[in-house]
Amino acid sequence: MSLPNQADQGITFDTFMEGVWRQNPVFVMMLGMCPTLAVTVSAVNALSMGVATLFVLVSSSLLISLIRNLVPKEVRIATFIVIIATFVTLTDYLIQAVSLTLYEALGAFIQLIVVNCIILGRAEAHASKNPPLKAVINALGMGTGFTIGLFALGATREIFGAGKLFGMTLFGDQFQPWVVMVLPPGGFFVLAAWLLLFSLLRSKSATEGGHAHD
Amino acid sequence: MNQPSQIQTPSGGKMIATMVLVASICGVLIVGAFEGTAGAIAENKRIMLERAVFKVLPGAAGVREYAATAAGIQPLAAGEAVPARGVRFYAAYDAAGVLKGIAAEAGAKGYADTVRVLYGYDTKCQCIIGIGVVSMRETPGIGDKIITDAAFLKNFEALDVRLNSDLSALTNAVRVVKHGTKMNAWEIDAIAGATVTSKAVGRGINDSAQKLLPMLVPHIAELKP
Amino acid sequence: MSMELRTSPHLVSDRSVERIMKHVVLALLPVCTFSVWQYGLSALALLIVVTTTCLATERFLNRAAKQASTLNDWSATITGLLLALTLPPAFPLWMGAVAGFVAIAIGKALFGGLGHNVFNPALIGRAFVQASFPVAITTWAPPFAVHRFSEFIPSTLTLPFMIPNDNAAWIAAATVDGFTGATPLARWKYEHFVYPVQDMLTGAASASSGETSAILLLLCGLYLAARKFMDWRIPVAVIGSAVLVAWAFRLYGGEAFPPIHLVVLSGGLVLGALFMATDMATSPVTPLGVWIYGAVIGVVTVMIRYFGGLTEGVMYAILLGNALTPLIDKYTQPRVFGTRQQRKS
Amino acid sequence: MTESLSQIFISTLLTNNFVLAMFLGLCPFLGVSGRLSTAFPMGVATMFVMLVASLCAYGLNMLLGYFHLEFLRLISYIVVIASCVQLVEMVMKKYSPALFRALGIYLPLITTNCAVLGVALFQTAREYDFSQSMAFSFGGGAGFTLALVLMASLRERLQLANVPTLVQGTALTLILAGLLSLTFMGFAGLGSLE
Amino acid sequence: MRLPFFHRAATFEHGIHPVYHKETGSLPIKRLPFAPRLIVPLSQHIGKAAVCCVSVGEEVRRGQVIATADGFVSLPVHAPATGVVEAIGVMLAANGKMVDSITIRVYEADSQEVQVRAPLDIESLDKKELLAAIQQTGIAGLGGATFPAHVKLSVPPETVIDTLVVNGAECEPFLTCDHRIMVERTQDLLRGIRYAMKASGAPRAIIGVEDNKPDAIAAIQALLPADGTITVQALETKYPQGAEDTIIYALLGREIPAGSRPAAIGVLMNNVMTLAYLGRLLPAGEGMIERVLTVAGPGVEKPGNYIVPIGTPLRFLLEQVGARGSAKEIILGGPMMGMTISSLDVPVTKGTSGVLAFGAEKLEQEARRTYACIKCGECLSVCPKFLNPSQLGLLAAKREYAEMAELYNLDRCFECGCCSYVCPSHIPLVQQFRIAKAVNREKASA
Repeated sequence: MSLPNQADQGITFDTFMEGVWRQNPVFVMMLGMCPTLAVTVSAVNALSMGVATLFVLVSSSLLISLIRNLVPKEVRIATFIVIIATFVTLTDYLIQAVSLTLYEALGAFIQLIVVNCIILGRAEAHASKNPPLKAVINALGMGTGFTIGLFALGATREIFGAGKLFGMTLFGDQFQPWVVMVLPPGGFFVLAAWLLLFSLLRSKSATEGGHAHD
Repeated sequence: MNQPSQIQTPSGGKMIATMVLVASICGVLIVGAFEGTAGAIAENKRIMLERAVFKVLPGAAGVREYAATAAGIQPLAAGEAVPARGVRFYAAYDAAGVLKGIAAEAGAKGYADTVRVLYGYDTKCQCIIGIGVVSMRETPGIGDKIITDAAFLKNFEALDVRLNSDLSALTNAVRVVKHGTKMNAWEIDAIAGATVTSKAVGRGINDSAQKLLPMLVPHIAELKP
Repeated sequence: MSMELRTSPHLVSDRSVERIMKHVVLALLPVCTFSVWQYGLSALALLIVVTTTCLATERFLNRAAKQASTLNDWSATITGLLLALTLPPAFPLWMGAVAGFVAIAIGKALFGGLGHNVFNPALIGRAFVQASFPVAITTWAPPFAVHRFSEFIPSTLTLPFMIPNDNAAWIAAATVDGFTGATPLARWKYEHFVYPVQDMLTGAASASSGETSAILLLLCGLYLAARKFMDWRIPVAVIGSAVLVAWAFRLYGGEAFPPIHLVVLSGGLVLGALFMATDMATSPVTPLGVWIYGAVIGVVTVMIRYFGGLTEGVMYAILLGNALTPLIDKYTQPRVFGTRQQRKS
Repeated sequence: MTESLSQIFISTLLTNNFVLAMFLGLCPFLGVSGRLSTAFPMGVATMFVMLVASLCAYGLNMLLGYFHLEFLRLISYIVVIASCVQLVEMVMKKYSPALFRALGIYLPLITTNCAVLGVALFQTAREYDFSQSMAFSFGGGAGFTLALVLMASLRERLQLANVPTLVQGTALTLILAGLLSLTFMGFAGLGSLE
Repeated sequence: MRLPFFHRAATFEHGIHPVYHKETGSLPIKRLPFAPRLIVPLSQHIGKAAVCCVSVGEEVRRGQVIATADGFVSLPVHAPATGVVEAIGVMLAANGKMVDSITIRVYEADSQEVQVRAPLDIESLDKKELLAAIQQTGIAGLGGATFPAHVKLSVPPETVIDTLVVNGAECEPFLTCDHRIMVERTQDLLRGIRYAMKASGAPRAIIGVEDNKPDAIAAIQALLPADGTITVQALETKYPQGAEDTIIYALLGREIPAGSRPAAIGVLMNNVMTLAYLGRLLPAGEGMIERVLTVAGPGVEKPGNYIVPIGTPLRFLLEQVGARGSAKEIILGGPMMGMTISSLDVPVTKGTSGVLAFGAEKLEQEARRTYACIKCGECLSVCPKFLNPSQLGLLAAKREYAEMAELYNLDRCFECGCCSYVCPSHIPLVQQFRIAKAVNREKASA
């Protein structure tokens, strides 16, 4: 989580893309694993969880960035956690108001966003050191990266585990779902498979001499 | 949460001020969100409850929440907790305001986790006339047949839960029997291959009915408007 | 004269990995033959498809890792045969292929191949398909059906990725008396029906293809144990502890618990104890460890059967035993010579 | 619907193991499971904190319910749990320095362990009474320790294996977790019959 | 005599049953002619090398002292043949090192009479004098350990030895020289045992002999003294029955505490060959100038047990027994613990108990494919020290040498080779352990 202090740099496209690709919280940083695996049994759940996290991430980053100069070092983390918990509670009620079905599918994992390391990590490493706009853009990137990661997992698990995507049947009635995919072992396996895919791609591009980003 | 112990730093006053500021911002946000969404959430909950109850008690048009205790029955406000040793149940009424039946929740440990179902109880035939699954984590393809298996759901079109003469327990305990061997109205024909989940449903309903009905039936008249 | 310089010992025994594995394959052949005789074409096709998939996966992953072929150590063959023997005879072939792939790829190659795996690959394959296709893996076929050598059981030939074909018509036409489609363990669990001993000895009960004849399995196991290709202590500990626990329950719990012969002869206990639990790479090496390991498997098997949601627990018990193996090994290191309390003489 | 204490305990220990079936406490599970010598104390420390957290949450929930302040539940849980961990740390340091040295370094890590907050949230959501909450948190902690110790022992063994470079690291740990999770599926339905 | 049916030989736990190839055990000992040149290293024992006391060109008589002991833990060297000192300087020894040696050109036509000192009246000597006399014989442990005999028999005053264990197990395959000695020189052996008992103060002696040598047991039994102080005990034929730990455990049921010598449990152990030579040389006042050793293996035409002068080059020895051209691997000692040599110019020394020649077939057999450890656990069930070679091997492969010593008792391994012998994956376990120990030793000394 010890990212370089970017306070003295301007806002670039990379401020956003960092979280989407290079520091993707799911596939690269392995952060926020609990919700990553628990709620990704379907694409809808995964996407909702991603968006909820994105919301908390962005709003808490904004608030933290706004009051960053007021908060004394000693109570920094405590303050951050209180702020994050506030926005999580907020999200919790919003989701209940929107759809109780979704709320029950996500269960306690909405509230567990509080202890998602990405959020506290972003607050500590970025938002508390950067102006609001930059903090928000960076948080948006991270949140988007997280959402993409969750969606990739959720979609894979739903397609294999139920033969559906967003509840729509993909392969006809006769498709045999791979139930294990929506069970806990499947969560571990699918995430491991994505990680393997990522590291395979990375090792491929490394052997082809391409460190294009650097 | 690494608050160092040296509290007497020069910025003590500032620290308190900041905390107060943060707390008040957060307080405003939370209370605002709570107040702002409370209506919608309550409405959502009501719709969900009604949908569930109407499914197990066809023909119902309105729902009221009650709690049954050894002392009798009492209405519950939305969100109000059930008194100790009490059981929550829902009274459903048709459009004309006539009592259609009673719905209550039952649950028992299934294959993976607790299987929770809502069952509809008909006061006239003293039988269960429908069930709906509230929550479960049973194996897709096997355990989740309790939602879809027509033959299984047929068990609950008229499941006998009559009370005995002194109204202390069911005349015949609800039992789950092996697939294809149902002989009596109080038996549940298990789904072949999903015996564990079937048994969980049966056990849950039996437990709930054994507890609820003896407290409820003597006072059933109080529910009729 | 050029001299060979080596360090001692200069003598080696004739034991070798290939030799051990080859004899295990040899010992499995009668079991396979019996299963084919019992279930006909479908069992044969399943054996062939699963084993071929295992071998092909092994070869493919060898190539991907740019290493020499490891097919000639026979371990992939054993995995394939064992896996096929634990599947129901009418299991769709495509699901068998999935099981074979998972067994080798996830169960073995990911850990570095033979000897490095921490779980029994065949059981990983089976556990995966059990979790994936829970219906298919509990759909049993009647043994000794009339047309078994001329027709496949319909579900065997299910198209890839499709729901298994329905066997009801075929079974009806196969004219088997009293076939209920439930295993002896399931019939006990849900009906308290006690299967006759002779049916379970001769293979006339529903089960996975290789689990039906306890006598044949024991003979094959005896051969391996006698030739020292198998650690006899493990099956003794597994079956012994299972019998002991079952006996205790029967003694104190009475008729609520099944008779002991049902515990020993039904399901995969004998197959698992002899051929799965004894997998060398995934069982402890210490003298005390193997007894503990075997006892854990036996006890957990009975516990799952008696109190769990599943009717059969051998597979999970062995996997749990595998998971416990590093711990058992670590804490049962033998007492080194010369550290015993001296006897005063 | 009242679950017996042993049912809750067995369920959270095996069937619905906190780590392997509920995905709670994954970060420390992946991070601290490299060596047995750290895994076990970490497990015990977490189990202890989970018990404390469960206790706090139970009291807090009653208090909030009494004042109808349910909307403050999350925020107060997290604050109280964090302070409790601090308090436990301080008390331990003062009265049992040996224990503090053994567990102390893990305690701050536990604050952000979602298994701890998870215990509090799930026991509230399931409306467990006091003894049920205790059984739940004890089972959860024991289950966490069990999974952690098993994983650590497996990883220690695999340190000596020729795991392909591509698979090494988190991917291997996840696959092991998946296989353990698959194994624990065998316990499904334990205690649900009769 | 026990009834064969109830006969149960004493033994230890674990160990292996290799193919023994003890065909030479029935052939009588024969004498080999002198080689034209003998190379006599000054250090053929553990301890300080002897000091040369002859010069180049000097004539030496067979049995004459040509190098004197340098202190207590050292042995004199006697001329193995009558001849002339041709050179004094470094020569290649069997362990591949260059060591100071005296090269003697043997007089071909000489009668080769042994020069002796005045015969001793051993009964009249006290302990100290006896030990000094033993030192003068130049006998080192002839089983291969080459620990000077008089040092081994000198018991510190505070230690009480209750039993002298005489090691006649000879558990290494191929080797039968101890066997023949027990059969043919039984009188010498029993005499030697009495000297050793006297020197060490041990009140009794037990001779342990593997039960595949019934003729040796019978020969000894016929000559045992009536007072029962010396007994013979049959041991199960099992490798490594003749190791210090295992034979003492088999005979007495005592374990030598890890890291200690047998004296810690009141036991002294000597090899039969050592004691037989002691019994033969001491009263006659002779020195150690020759020894009996086994020459065997598929690479030789006339395998058997031969009396070979110390310093005989192996090339000469092998020519005499008809070494086949196909012999590719020459092992000094037994096949389980012996070492291969790089050159045939190295001499026979006091510790050479056997010379084995193997051809290409054996090398082919050894060039088998190595697999990863499949954790069959067979190595644990054969290790006489109850170690865990499987885990040690896994750690060695990852170079975790420190952990091997700290957690898995690497230092207790005495390289008997049982684990390598049974390993179906053909992992060179003992070889790895040797490297690990060497690395650890180096680290400790650094």
